[in-house]
Amino acid sequence: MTESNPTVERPLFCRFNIIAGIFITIGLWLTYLRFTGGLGAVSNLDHYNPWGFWIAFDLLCGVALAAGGYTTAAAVEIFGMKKFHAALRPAILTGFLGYSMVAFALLYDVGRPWRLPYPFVVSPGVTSVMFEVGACVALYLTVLFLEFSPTALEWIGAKKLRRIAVRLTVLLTIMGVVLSTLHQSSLGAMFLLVPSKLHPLWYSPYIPVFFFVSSIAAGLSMVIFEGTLAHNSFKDKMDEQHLKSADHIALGFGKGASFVLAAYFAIKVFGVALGNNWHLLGTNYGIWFLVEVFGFILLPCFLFAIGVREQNVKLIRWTAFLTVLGIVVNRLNVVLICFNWQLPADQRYFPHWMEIGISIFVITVGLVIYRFIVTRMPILYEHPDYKKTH
Amino acid sequence: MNEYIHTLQEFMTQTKGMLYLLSAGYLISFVAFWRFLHGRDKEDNPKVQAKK
Amino acid sequence: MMITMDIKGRSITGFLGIISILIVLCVVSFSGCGQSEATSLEMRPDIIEIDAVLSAGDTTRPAVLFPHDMHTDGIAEQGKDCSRCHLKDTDNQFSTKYMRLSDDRGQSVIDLYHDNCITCHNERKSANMSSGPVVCGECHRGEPIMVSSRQQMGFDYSLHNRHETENNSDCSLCHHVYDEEKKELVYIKGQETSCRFCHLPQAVDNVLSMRQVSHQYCVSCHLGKDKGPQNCAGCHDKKMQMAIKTIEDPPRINRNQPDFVLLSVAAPDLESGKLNTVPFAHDAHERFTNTCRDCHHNSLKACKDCHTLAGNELGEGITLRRAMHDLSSDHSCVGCHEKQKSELECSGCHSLMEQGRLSEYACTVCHTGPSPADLASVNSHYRSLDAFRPEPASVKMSFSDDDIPDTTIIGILSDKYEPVSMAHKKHIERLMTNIESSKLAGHFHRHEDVICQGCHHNSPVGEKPPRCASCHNIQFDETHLPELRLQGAYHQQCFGCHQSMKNEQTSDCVKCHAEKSISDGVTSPDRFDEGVINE
Amino acid sequence: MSSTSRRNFMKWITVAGTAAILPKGAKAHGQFDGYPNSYGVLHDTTLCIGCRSCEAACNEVNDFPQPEKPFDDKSVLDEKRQTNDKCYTVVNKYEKDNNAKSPVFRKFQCNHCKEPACASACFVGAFTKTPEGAVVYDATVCVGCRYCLIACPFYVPTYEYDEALEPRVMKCTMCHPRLLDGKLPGCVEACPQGALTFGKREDLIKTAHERIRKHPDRYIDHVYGEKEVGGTNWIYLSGIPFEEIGFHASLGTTPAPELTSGALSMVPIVIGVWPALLGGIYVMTQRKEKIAAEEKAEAVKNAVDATQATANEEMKKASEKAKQNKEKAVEKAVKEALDKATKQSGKESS
Repeated sequence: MTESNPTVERPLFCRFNIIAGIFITIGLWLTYLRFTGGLGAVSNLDHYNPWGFWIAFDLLCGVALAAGGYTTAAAVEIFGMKKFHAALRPAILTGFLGYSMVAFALLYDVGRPWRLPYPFVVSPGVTSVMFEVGACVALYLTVLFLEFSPTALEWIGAKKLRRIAVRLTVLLTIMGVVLSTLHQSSLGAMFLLVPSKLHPLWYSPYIPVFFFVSSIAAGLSMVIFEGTLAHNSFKDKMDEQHLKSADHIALGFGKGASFVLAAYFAIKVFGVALGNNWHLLGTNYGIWFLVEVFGFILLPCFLFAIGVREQNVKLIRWTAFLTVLGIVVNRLNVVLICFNWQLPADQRYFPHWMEIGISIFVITVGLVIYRFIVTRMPILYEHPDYKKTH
Repeated sequence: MNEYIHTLQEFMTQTKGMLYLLSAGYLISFVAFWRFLHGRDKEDNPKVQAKK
Repeated sequence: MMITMDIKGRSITGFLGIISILIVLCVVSFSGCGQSEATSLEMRPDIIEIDAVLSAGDTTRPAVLFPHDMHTDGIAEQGKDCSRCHLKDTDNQFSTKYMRLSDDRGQSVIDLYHDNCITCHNERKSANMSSGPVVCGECHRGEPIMVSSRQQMGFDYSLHNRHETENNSDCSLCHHVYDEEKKELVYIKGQETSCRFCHLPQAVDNVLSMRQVSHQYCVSCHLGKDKGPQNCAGCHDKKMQMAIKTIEDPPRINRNQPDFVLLSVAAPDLESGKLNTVPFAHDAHERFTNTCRDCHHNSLKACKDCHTLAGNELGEGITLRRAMHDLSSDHSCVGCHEKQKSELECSGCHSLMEQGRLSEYACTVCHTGPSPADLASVNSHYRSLDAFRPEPASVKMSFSDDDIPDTTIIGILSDKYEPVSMAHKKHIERLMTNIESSKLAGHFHRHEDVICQGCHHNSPVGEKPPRCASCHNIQFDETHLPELRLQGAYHQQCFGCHQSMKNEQTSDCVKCHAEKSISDGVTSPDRFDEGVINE
Repeated sequence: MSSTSRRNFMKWITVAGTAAILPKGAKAHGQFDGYPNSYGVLHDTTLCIGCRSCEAACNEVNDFPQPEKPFDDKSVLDEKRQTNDKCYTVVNKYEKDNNAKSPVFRKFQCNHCKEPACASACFVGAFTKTPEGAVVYDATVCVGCRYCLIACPFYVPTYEYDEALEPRVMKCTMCHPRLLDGKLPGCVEACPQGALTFGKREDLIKTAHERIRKHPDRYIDHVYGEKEVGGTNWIYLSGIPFEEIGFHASLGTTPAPELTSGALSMVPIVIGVWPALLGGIYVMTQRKEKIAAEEKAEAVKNAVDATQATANEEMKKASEKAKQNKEKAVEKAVKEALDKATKQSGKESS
C-alpha cells in the first residue's frame, strides 16, 4: 500500500457486501428455478420473442460496454499514448470481467449450456453470423485472460512467467482489436437476417458499422465511467502516478469519445438516408429514434466537446455516464423495443422480474470479483518490484 | 463443381468454412512472419542492445 | 465552437435537467401511439364535390363536399325553391351551375361561393335554425366526414314505358336531333336514340354534358309536373332506385327495330366473309336486356357498321369477331352469355369448369344462317326471315331414362365414414329442369348427354362414363402426381356445385355420410399405420 | 506535433478502416434454384372448409398429446391460434364481413423455404434443407440459442420453454420420414377437400398458375411462396388479398442467407487487413518513439557538450587569468623580495 494515503479497512459486513449478499442469494434461488423449471419458469420469452432481457442487456450491452479493454489497449500499446498508461490495467480488468459476465449470463439464456462448444467442435454452422460472434467472443476471452495475466502473475510473484506474458502484450493487443472489431460488428450483423421484424429506422445494411463505432464510444466512456467509480471507492488503492493522470485520462478519452460520437451520429443519419426512411421520422418510433440519435449520441458528443474545451472533468464524467446509457438504449432498441414492432401489443415482450433478477445477480458477482481483484492485485498501483519495467 | 451445389446455403457453407480455415492459418502465420521480419532489428533486440 | 457557453459553473442539477428532458421525450413518443378512432363516414347519394375552382389551379385547400338534398330541404323550410341558388338560362331552364351561368374560373367564383354560402349559414345561425359550417376547415375538410353513395341512373324499358304512357308517347318531349343549317334542335320521327349517344360525360363545345342535360331536362320537368323524384336521392340512392315501380315485361318500345335479323359482315366484306351468318332473334333478346344500350353502346346502327372484319378507326380497331365474342365485355354476345353462366341455376357445373373457354362445338350453335355471299338473294327471296329462327331443342339423351342409375354408392374410399349414397337421378332431373327453363341453356345443351358432362368431365360421353378413380388415383404415386386425388375430387365436385348453387356450405361430414359405427370394439384402423388405405 | 493531432490522425485511421467494412452486395443471387425435383405442397385457401382433419392427422402422425378441445370442435376457430411445441399446424378462420368469399380458412405450418433463414442462422447447422424439400431439424446438436426463432420471417419454429434440460425447437418436418418411404405427408393425406396438393414444386407452381388462369375471378393472380424469401416449397393460392389471411405481404424476395452474406464476407477482410494495419501503426509509433528518444538523447548530449564547452572556456580563461595573476603575484613577490633584499643590503651597508 502506498504510504501517501491512509489505508481504508474494509470490514466483511460493510454496506456493499450486505447488498451483494442479498442479490447473490436471490440469484442462486433463481438459478435453481431456471435449471429445474426451464426457461419458461423464469422468463416471459415466448413463440414471438425468443430473445429477451438477457440477450439484450447482458449479452449485447455487456459486450459493448466491455469494449474499454481493446480501445484502451489499442490507444496505449499500438497508438503509443503512454500518458494513458495508468488507465490500461483497470480497462483490461473491466474488459476481462465484462466478457466473463457475458459468458456467465449466456449459460442462463441458452437451452443446453454444456453444448456451447458444439459449434467449434461438433458441427460448425459457418453460414451463421452467430458462429462468427461465438468464435470471436471465445477467442477474445482468452486474449483478455492473457492480457490480464501479468497483473495476476505479479500478485502471485511468478517472475519468469510474467516476463513472457509482458512480451506478448503487443501481439495480444493487435489480436484483441481484430477480434473485437469482428464480434462487435457481427453482434449487429446478426440482425441483418430479419428485415421484416426490426423497425426500418434501426434496420440498415450499416448495422455492423453502427455497432462497431458505437462500441468504441462505449469503450472510451466506460473507461472514464469506471475510473470515476474506482476513484469514489478505491482511492486509497491508487498510487500517486495513477491519481495524477486520472483527470488527464478523462480529458483525453473524452476528446476521443466526442470524436467517435460525431462519426457515429453521421453514419446514423446516413443510415436513414440509405433506406430513404425520412417519412418514418414522423411516426412514434420516429420520435423515439430522434430521441436516441439527438439525445443519446449528438448531445453527449456536444457535451464531451464542451467538457474538453472548458477542461471541465466533472462534465466529462457525467457525459460518459450518459453515453453508456445511450449505448444501452440503442442495444435495447435493436433487440427489444423496436424488434417485432409490427406485432400487436399483446404479442410484444416485457421482461419478467426474474430475468432482471438474474441479470443483477450476474453483475453483482462481477462486482464482487472486481473488488476482490482491485483490493489485492496491482491494478491501481504499480507492484513495488516491477516499478519501472513495463 | 457447380452441379453439386444446389442451394445458396450449401455454397455459403463451403465458402465460409474455407474462409475461416484460411483466416486462422493466416493469423498464425502472420505472427511467425512478424517475428521473422523483426528478428534482426538491433534496437528491438535486448541482447543486441546490451552488447552495444 | 458554435456556441461558447460558459458552463464551467454548470451544476449537476443543470445536467440532470437534460436527462429529465430526454425521459419526458421518451414518454411522449410512446404515449403518442395514435389510436385513430374509426370515424364513421356518412353515406349520402347527394354529395357534390365543389371543385369548380379546381381547374383554376391555385387551390390550397381540399375540395368542399356539398350535401345537395340537405340544402334543398333546408331551403324548402324557408319556402324558397331552386331559384334561390340556380339561375335560369336562355331557354328558361335552371342552369346546373351555382348562382352563375357561365363557367368562369378564378377568384370571382371563389368569392361567389364564399359570400353566398357563409352569409346564408350565418343568417340561419342567427335565426337559430340548423345551419352549416362557417369556418374554413369545417367545409374544406382534409378528412371527409361523408362519402358519396351515388348510383348511376338511367332509363330501362319499364321506366321508359312509364314515361311514355305518362306523356301519351309524345317522343318529341325528350328526343331531338341537331339541325346543322337551322342550328337548332328539331324532332324527327324515327330517329330517336339514347341521350348518351350525343351527350357525353364531358361537355363538348356546345353539346351539354349528360350530367347537365339530364338535370336540366329531367329534374326541371319533374319539378314542373311535380311528379317523380325531385332530389338527388330520388334517382341516385340505391334504395330509392329499388323502390321505383317497375312494370313486368313492359311492351316493346316501337322504334321500328327489326324483330329478327341475320347478323353478318358489312357490305364491303360480303365476299370475304366466310362464316355463316347468325340468325338473331332481336325481339327475344330485348326481353333479356334492360336498355338498348346494353348492346348498342354507341349508336342504334348495326354492329357491323362500325366493327368491320378487319376493324377500322370508327370501331376503334375492334374487329367484328372481337365485338361479338369478347368475353370480358358486357356488350358482346358471348360475353353476355358467359355472364349468364354465373346465375344460380347454371353455376353448379359452370363454376367448376374453366371460365372463358370457347368450345368449338358452340360455333355451330349460332352460325346456322346462310353464308354471307348469298345473303342478298335470301333477303330478296324471303318475305320474312322467320324461317331461319332456330327453335330451342330439348336436352336429348342417347339412352332411356330407366338406364340412368337411381342412386350411386360411392364407397371406394370409405374408411371412417359409411359409403355415400348419392341420389343420382334426382340430381339429373334438377339439372334438366334448370336447362329446360332457360332457352339460352336449351340452345347450348343441344347435343346428347351433355348433362352428364357436368360431373363426368374430361371423358367420352356415353351411357357408361368412366369411374372417377380411373383418373383421380387414391394411392400416392410418386411417378405420376395427379393434380387432384380421389378424395379431393369427390369433395371439390360436390362441395363446389352445392356451394355455388347456394345450398348451405357445411364442414361437418355427417351431413353427407354417416360415421362408421364401431360396434364390435374394433377401433377403425389407425389411418397412419402401415398399409392403411383399404382398397 | 502536439499529441492531439496525432490522436486525431489515429482516429481517422479507425474511421476510415470502419468505412472499409461497408458490406458489398453478395453476388450469389439467382445462381441457385434449389434441388431439382424436391417436393412441396400447394395450399388452395379457397377450397379449405376448416374441417381440421389436417390438424388431427398431424397430431396423430407425430403422436402429440391430445389437445383439450377435440379436433372436430369448430369453436376453436373463433380466435386465431398459433402453433406451439405440441402442435405443428393450425387452421385459422379469417372473416371478412361484406365479402362473398368469407369466411376463408387457412392452414399455418412451416413453409419449407428453398433458402431457409433458420438453416442460415443456425451456428451448429441443426437445420438442413433435404433434397426431398423438407427442412428438418437435428436435436442432437442443437444448443438452444433460439436464433432460428428470430430468423424465421414466418414465426414458425417454436421452443420447448418448459423443458428444463432437453429443450428442442419444434416445427413441421413435412413428414420427412413418411416422404422417404413413399408416403404423403399426414395433413395432405387427410385433407378431404384436396385443398392440399402434394407434388414436385415446379409442377405445383404450374398447377397453381393454371388454376388462376382457369378461374380468374376466384383467385388473386399471385402464388404466395413462388418468390417470397427466395421461394418456398409450400405455396399458397388465395381468393382475397394475402394480407387479409395472415400473410406478411412485404417480405421481399431476397433469400435469407444472402442478407448476411455481405457482412460475413467482410470478416476475412478484417482478419486480413487489421493485423497488418495495426502492426504498421505499432511499428510507426515505435520508430517515432525511438526517433523521439534519439532526438531527446542527442538534444541532451548537445546540451551537455555545449555546457561542457562553455565550462572549458571559462576554465581556460580562468586558468589564464589565474596564471597571469600568479605571474603578477610572483613578480610582485620577487620585486618585494628584491626590495627587501636591497633594503637589507642597504641596512647592512650602512
